[in-house]
Amino acid sequence: MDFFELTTGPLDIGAIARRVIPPECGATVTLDGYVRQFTKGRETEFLVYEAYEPMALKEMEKLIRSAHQQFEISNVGIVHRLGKLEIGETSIIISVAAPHRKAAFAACEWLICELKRTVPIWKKEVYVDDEVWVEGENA
Amino acid sequence: MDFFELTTGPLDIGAIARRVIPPECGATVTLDGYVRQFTKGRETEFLVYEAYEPMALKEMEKLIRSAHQQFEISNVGIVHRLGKLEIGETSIIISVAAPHRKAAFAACEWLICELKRTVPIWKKEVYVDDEVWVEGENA
Amino acid sequence: MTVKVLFFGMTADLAGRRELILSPVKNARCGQVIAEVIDIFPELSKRKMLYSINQVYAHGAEILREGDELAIFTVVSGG
Amino acid sequence: MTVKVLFFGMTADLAGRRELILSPVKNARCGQVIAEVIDIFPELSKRKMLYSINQVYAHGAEILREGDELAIFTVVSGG
Repeated sequence: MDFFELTTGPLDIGAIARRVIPPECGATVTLDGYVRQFTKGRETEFLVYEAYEPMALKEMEKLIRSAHQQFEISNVGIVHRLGKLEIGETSIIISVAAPHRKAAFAACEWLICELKRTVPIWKKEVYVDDEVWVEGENA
Repeated sequence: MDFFELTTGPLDIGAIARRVIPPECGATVTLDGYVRQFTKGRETEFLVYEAYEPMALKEMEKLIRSAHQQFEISNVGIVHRLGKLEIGETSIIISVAAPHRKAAFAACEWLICELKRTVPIWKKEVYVDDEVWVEGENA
Repeated sequence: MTVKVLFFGMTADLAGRRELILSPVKNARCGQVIAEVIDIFPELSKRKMLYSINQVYAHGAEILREGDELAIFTVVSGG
Repeated sequence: MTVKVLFFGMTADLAGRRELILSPVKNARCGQVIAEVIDIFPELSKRKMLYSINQVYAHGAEILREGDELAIFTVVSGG
């Protein structure tokens, strides 16, 4: 079963990777994004993620549908965390199960790339003396 | 820190993915291979993995060294489970952390492909009425 | 007619609010309403903006209907 | 001289053992010793074999030394 969720709680990569496994599949590829301590040499104190939640969920659903059309994959799980995140905490997990690992790698990489481009979520980097809403690179 | 291990205990993908994360990195890509219930339509009861342990560890170390030369990655963790594995249990986890996710995807995919080709580990598929040592496809 | 305008992240900071109810002329296009919003909050003009109507990305030529939800935000940065 | 021959997985099943001590002639090549092992366990000849000397893949032309560890196994299938 596919799933896509937004949550303010901590993300458990193992639990999420396990949820996408169907009995006939052989490999899961999981992307685990987390809060960096340094961005362009500047030390981040913590991060805040905000989403336009109903639209974000719709866009995530579209991405998963499109991934199934493009790649031979069984299941996809995407969970994005929102709210305040400390350094080292996981902000996103994308887990893709497929009969052949090549498709799992390709789909997982495509999904993270598209998610960063289209899903309405914004990241605020908070420094000791400043804070910045990050603007994405793609439109 | 890189690590490469053989173990007979259950593998925890979350714990392994977390061990490769350095403070300056942004993404981890993790490959999670597990015991299939069906192989070519035949139902597997369980699997047994056997290794030439000292050579397997040397080959894993070589792979990691070679991955660092080819890809811009920070840390690699490889853990392969040995002994009896039930259906759905994880047999291998390869986790790669990198400043840019593209390198993490490429290195993780290269590592699993090479591991299957070079590391002296063998899989025995046990069916209800038969058992077969699987021979790999590459020499 | 009335439309609800939503702001997120940087646009919410620049507008100083997360929501605004506007009453544009009937059959107003999305782009016209965006221009109206920018007149109210000129700071918004400094950023590259994306918008959506009823949670679907919009390009500006769409005609708005009574009760539509128009969101205005900067280039997304999740992940 | 003596060398230790190791078997794993299918080769261990075919040879009915995991280890064998051989005493090849001095300066014997890896390939000669492999041939000797296959003479003892002809079942091994039915499979594509790989071998290693002291835990490094070998091709057959290597000269064996006293105490070397020679392993004989089928194409690996881990992962």
